[in-house]
Amino acid sequence: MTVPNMYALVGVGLLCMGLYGLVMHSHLVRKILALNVSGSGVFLFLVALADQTPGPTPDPVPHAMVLTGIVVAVSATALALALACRIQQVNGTLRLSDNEPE
Amino acid sequence: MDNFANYGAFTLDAILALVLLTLAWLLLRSRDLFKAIVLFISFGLLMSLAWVRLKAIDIALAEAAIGAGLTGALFLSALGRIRQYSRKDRRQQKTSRPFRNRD
Amino acid sequence: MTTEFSKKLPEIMTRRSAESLLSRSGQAMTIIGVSLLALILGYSLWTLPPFSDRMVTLVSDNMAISGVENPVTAVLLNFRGYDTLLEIGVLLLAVVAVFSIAPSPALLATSPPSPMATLLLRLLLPFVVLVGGYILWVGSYAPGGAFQAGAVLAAGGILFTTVTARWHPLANKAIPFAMGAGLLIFVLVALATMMVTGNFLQYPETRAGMLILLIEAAATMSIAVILTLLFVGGEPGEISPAQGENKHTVSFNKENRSE
Amino acid sequence: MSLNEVLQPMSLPAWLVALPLLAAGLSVVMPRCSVWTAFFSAITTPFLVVCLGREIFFHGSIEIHVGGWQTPLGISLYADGLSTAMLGVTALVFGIVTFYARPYFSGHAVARHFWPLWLFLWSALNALFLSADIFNLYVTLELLGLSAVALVALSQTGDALTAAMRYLLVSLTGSLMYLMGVAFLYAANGTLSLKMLAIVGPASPSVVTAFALMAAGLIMKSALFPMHFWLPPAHANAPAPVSAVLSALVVKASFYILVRLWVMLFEPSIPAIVAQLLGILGMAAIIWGSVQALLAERLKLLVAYSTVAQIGYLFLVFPLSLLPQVGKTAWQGGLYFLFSHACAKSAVFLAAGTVIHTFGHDRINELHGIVRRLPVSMFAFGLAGVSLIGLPPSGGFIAKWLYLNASLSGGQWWWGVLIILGGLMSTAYIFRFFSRAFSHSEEIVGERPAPRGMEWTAFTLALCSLILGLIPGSVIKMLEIGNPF
Repeated sequence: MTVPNMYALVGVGLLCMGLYGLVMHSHLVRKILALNVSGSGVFLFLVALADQTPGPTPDPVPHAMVLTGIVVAVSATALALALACRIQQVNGTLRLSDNEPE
Repeated sequence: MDNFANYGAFTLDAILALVLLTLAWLLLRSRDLFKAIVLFISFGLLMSLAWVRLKAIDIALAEAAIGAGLTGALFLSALGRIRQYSRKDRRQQKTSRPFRNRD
Repeated sequence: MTTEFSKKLPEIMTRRSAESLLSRSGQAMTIIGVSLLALILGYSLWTLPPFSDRMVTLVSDNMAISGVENPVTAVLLNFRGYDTLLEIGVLLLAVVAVFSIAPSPALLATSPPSPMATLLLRLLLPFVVLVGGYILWVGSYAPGGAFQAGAVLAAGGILFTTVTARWHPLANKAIPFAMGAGLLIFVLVALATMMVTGNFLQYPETRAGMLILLIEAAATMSIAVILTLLFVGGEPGEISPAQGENKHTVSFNKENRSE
Repeated sequence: MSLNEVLQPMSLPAWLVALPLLAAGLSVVMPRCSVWTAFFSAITTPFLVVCLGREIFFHGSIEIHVGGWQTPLGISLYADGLSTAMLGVTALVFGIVTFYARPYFSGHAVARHFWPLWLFLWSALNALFLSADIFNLYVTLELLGLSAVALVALSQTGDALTAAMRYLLVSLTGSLMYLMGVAFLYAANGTLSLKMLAIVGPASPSVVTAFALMAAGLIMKSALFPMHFWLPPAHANAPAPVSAVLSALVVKASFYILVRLWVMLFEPSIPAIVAQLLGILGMAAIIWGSVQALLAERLKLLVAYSTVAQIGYLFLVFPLSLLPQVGKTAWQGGLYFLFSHACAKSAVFLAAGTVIHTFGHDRINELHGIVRRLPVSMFAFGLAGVSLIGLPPSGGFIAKWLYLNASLSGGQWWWGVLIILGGLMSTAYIFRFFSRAFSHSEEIVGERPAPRGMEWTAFTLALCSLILGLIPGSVIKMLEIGNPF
C-alpha cells in the first residue's frame, strides 16, 4: 500500500466516522463537530489522491479545491453555531428530537 | 540508508494516520463537550501535519489557521454562549417560557 | 375517534422517526450502514485507475502566463478564479447570515481592558499585521496567499476584540465596506477585464500579476474582517443588550405562532 | 461604450452571475439602498435572460471559458435551452416575488438582512444553472444552501430556527456526499468539466460509487422521499416570499444538477434498475406527500407537503425517459412539470402568506369565508390549484399529458395510473381548503388589510402557470436548443 493510498483510506474512515457521529448524536454542537470531521475526511481523500501523480509535484487543482472547501466549511460552521446558540436561547434545548410537536 | 529513511517516513505516516483516526474517534465519543472541542483542535493541528506529509503546504497553513485555530475558537465561544444561555434559561424556567408555544 | 387519529397521525409518524435515531436497532442500523459505506468507498478507491498527470502538465505549461509563480495561487486566482469569486461570496453571505441570526454581539464590554492586556496587544498587533502582509505577498511565489493571510490577520482581530471588547464608532461605519470590498473589487475587476479582453476574469497578460495582487489584497482585508466578525458572532454597534433581545420580535412572526 | 457593446452575446452568462452578486455585495455595504439594489436586480436580470434567450434561440447554445482558459484547466459556463429556461423561471419567480417581499417586510428590522441574503440566493441559482464544472457546482450548491438556511431562520421563532438547523445539517451532509463524488470522478478522469467527463467509458466501480454519492447528496437536498423530512417544517416556517422561492426553485436546483449528471455522464453506465428505484421513490413521495397534505391543519404545511408530492412527479422522469422512443417526451414532461410547479407553487405560497398577513394565522379550520376578504389571492390560489391538479388549460396539464403519453406508449402503464391517482389526491387537498375558504359563514374580521401588491403578485404568478399551458410548442422548442437530452 502506498502512502497516499493510506491517507485516502484515513479520509474514508474519517468521513464515515463523522457521518456516524452526525446520526448518533442528538446534541447540535456534537452534530456540527461530526460534520467537520467528515469534511476533513473528504478533503484528506482529495489531496491524498492528488499526491499520486507520476511526477514529483502533486496536482495543484485538488489543493485549490480543498482550500476553497476549508473556507466554505468554516463559513458553514459559523452559521451552524450561530443557529445552535440561538436555538438554545429561544427553545432552551440543543436537541432537535426534543423539539418535535408534543 | 535510503531504505531506512523510507521506512522511517512510512512509520511516521502510519502513526500519524492511526493518531488521526483515534483522535476523531475520541472526540466523537467524548462525553464532555469541552474535551471534545479541545480534541477537535488538536485533530486539526495533526491534520495540518498530514497536509505537510502530502506536500500540500498551502493547505497546511490554512488548516492550522482556519481549520484548527479559527474553527476551534468558534466552537469554544459558542460553547461559552450556550452555557450562559442555559444558565439564564434555568433561572427563568419557573417564571415563564415565552417561546415554547407550539402546535 | 377517526378524526382524532387522523389529527395525531402526522405527529406519531414524526415522533417515531425522531426517536428511532436513538434506539438500539437504529444504532445497529447506523453502524452497519456506515461500515458498508466505508467498505464500498475503500473498494472503489482500490479500483481507481492510476491518477493522470494531465492537469499537472497543463498547469505547469501555463504558469509562465499566469502572473504568479505558486501553482496553487495560480489555480485559485487565475485558472479557477471564478470558484474563488463565488467562495468570497460565501464568506460574505455567512457573515450576513450570522448577523441575521445572532441576537446581540457576543462580547459586551463589562470592564475596561486591563493595562497588561493592552500592552500585550500593542506589542503583538504590529507583528500580526506584518506576518499577515508577508504571507499575502509571498503567496505569489511560495505557499501562502489571501486566505492564510486573512486568517492570520483575523487572529489579530480576535485578540483585539477579546481584549478591548469595544468598537470604535468609526469602525462601525467602516466595517460594512471592509466586509464587502473583497467581493465587490473581485467582481468589478472581473467585469473590467471582460470589457478589455472580452472574457470574464481574463486578465491582460502583462497586468495579471498586478490584478491578482489587487484582488488578493482586498480579499485579505475582507477575509480578516469577516472571520473576526464570525467569531464575535453579532453585528457590532448594537451593543445594548435590551435592544438586542427585542431586535427580532417582529410582527410577521405572527404567522408562525399558534396558541 | 454602447449597451450593445457591453452586452455582447458571449458576455451575457457572465453578467447574469455578476449582476446579482454585485447587487448582493452593494446591499451589504449600503444597507439603506438594499431595497433598490434588489429592485435593480429584479428588473435587469429578467432583461438579461430575455437577451440570452433570444441569442440562443437564433444562434444556438453558448459556452464561455471563464478567464479565457480552455476547459480541462479552466471553468466553463454553458447556456443551452435547458439552462436558459431554468434561468428564465428563476428570473420570473424572483422578479415577481421581490415586489411581494417589499410590502411584506416593510418596516421590519429583518429587512436589512433579508435583501442581501435574497440577492445571494438569486446569484447562487443563476451561477448554478450556468455552471458546467462539477466542482464549481459544489461551490454554487453551498452558496445556495447557506443563503436558503439563513432565509428560513429569518423569522426567529423556535420552530423556524429548528427547521433551519435541520435543513442546514441535511444540506451540508448532501454537499459533502456530492464533493466525495466529485473527488472520485476527478481521480478517475483528471478533469472537472462536465463536457469532458461526458466521454467516460463503461462503468467502473469508482464511477458507480461517484454516481451513488452524488445522487444521494442531491436527493437529500431536493427532498425526495424518504429524505423529505426536513422540507415541510422549513418551508412552512419560513417567511412567505422565502417559502415561495424555496419550493419553486431551490429544491429544483439540485434536481437540475442530478438531471444534468444523469444525462451527460451516468445514463449509459448505470443499470436501468436505478432509474426504476428513483421512480419508485417518486411514487412513494407522491402518495406520502398527498396524504400528509390532506391531514395538515395549517395552510402553509399543506402547501409544503404538496411540494413533497410534486417533487415525486419530477423523479418519475428517470424511469420514463428510459422507455424506448418516448425518452424525449418524458424529459419534456418532467421539465414542464418543473416550470409549471415553480410558478404555481410560488403563487400558492404567496397567497398563503397574504392569508397569514391578514388574519394572523393559517389554521385551515378557522379560515371560513375568507374569499370575501381576499378575493384576488383566493382567485390566484384557485388558478395555481388548477395547474397543481393538472386540469387543462394549465402548465400542469401539459406536463401530465406528456408523462401519460410517455408511460402509455412506452408500455409501462402503471406510472400513468399513479399520475391520475396523484391528480385526484391533489384535487382533494386543494378542495379541502377551498371548501372552507369559499363557505358561507358569519363575517370574519381581518386584523389588517392586505397590500394590493401582495395580492396581485401572487395572481401574476398563477397566471403564468396557466399561460405555460397555452404555449407548449415554443417552450418545448426552447428546451430542444443545444440538444440537452
